Amino acid sequence: MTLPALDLDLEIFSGPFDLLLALVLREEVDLLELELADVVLAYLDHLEGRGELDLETATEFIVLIAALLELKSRLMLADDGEELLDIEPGEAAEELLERMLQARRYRSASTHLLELFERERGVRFRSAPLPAHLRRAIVVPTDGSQDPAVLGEALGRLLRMPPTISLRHLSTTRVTVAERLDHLRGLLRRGRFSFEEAVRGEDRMTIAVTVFALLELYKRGEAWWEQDESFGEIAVHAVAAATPWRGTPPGAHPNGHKQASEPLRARTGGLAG
Amino acid sequence: MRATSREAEPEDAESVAAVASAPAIEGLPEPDSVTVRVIEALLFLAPDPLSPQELADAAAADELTVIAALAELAERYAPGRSGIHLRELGGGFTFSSDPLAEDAARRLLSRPRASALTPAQAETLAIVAYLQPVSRPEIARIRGVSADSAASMLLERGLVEESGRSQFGAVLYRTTTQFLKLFGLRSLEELPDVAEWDPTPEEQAELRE
Amino acid sequence: MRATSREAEPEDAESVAAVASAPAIEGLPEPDSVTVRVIEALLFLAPDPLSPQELADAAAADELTVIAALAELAERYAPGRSGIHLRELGGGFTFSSDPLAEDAARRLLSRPRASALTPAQAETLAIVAYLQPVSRPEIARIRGVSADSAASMLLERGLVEESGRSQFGAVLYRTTTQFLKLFGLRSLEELPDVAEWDPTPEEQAELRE
Repeated sequence: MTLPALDLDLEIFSGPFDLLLALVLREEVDLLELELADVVLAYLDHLEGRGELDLETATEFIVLIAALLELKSRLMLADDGEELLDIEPGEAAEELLERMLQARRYRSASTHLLELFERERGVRFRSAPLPAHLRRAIVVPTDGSQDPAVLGEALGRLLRMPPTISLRHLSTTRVTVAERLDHLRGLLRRGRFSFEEAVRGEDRMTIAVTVFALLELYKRGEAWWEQDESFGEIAVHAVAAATPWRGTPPGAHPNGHKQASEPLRARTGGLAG
Repeated sequence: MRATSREAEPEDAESVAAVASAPAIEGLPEPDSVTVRVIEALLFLAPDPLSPQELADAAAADELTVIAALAELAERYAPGRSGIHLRELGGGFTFSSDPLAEDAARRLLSRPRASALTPAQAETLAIVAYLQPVSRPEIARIRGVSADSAASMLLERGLVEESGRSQFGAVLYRTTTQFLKLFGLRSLEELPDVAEWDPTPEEQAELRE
Repeated sequence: MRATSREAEPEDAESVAAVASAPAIEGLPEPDSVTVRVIEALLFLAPDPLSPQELADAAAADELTVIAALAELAERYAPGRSGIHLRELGGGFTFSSDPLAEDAARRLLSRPRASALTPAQAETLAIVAYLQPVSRPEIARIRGVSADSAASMLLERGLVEESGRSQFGAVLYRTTTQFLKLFGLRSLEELPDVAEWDPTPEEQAELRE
């Protein structure tokens, strides 16, 4: 079973996961109304039902749900995502609350305006043209006061297509474990390479997926790695290569998640230890 | 009755009052004040003269009551009493301003009032300027939204005018001399080249993606 | 001031009369009947509300006389007395029809009455009304959803207009005189304080959960 076929039965949507994505992108499903936690739960149920973890699908799911979360948080908090990075979680929650209060305030104000509008709807104003004799007599002293460029711009506006919906959030992060596996295996043919080398110039998501691929190689017994110091270079070795096996590689615990933590932290910064 | 009123100086509101109130002697119904107020409001709103028949239909009153209401209004809106006059014109009734106010009106209305075009007006005017003659439905199709209020304002401001009818019967519009004057153009040839505002090549490439 | 004016039913033209006639107590000049008629004619002709200053300039009268004339007219064109009402709206004075005539007006004029506002339009309008000048991204941030189509419709309907650019280059919006006119407001001051709709501390606590 592939991810697109993952069937969801949510409050506001029922159908395959990929259709939900398409609807969100076309803004036919309001992301703000979508409980992403329910999507995650549905996926966990699905995993449980299968009884095994398909890394490929799992990666794809994590990437997509992360992109949705990011998109949703941007929608909810601010239009400038960069600013957000500096906000502490507590502050972010406060800001979210403040926005909810503001939205409520103006929603109530709009109810008041609608009442005014309804009350005034029976009132009409005269909009008859001026009597001809008055119109003729009025000289317009404003010759040349308008800029013809205004007209060209107005027409140009009409010629322009509306901006297309940005797919950047999802398309740039579409990296599969299989691709990264191929990449790493290519490097492994040399016997040894540094992790830095394997992910040079890549975005954060690709780096994370590369870590998954590395774990996969380790699981299959194709590679192991070592790191001399925190934040130091991570050297990846092919198991068949000349370097002798030196016992348990760092971070090699029966639990895969713990294995992942070491290189991931070292690489993504700040928390290694 | 209409013929009589025309012969007796149709432009003079006093004659309207005289004519309309004449049948009162013959026992017109006393109009209720609500009907009078409705007729008054209708005359105020309508840009063109309204016949008693039209007023009766709209106010859901009978024509005799309407005539009685008109008589009452003619008395109130009479020269010397009010700055608004009730007049009978071409078989219909209409309010007009007191000629006394003509100079003041000229001073008031000739003053360049806030005259920047709204975006909707600019778009509509641009379409008429470049594509004339062009019909209202066509303008709406190009803009994607109705152009009715913008087109009315442009007509009102004397920037566009009607220019015959399309083969499907829709009124066609073209720009006026006034438009050229306002924009400081000698002729339509002087309108800026539209290509200047076409999407840039980069934008086009982006659009194709 | 705001609270008072709301209690005194600003929608009622009688309060207009009260406001306009208030200075009479302090000894307004008795307006001559010609000036009253000229003012009456100007209000009838002008498409937009006119301020006492504008009326004074056009009628070549002093402003106090104009205010006295307005007070006299407000008494004559009051609800219950006339089908035409004198109203103070959008920073000036204008005549409107009595809502009593709405059904008849709809039957008579092809022009339909203003279509209803959608909730999205009303919310966007409320944000512009209270926070003006305000940019589209700011509106979207407050609403939590895009405000593009709602803002375009409000522009199209002439309820909001562009008002320069923010320091980041985003177009800023403000409400128009048309907005005040259609919502029966003399000025923005008449809008109730927005804090009035703030949730109670208990409600806030609930939101925090």
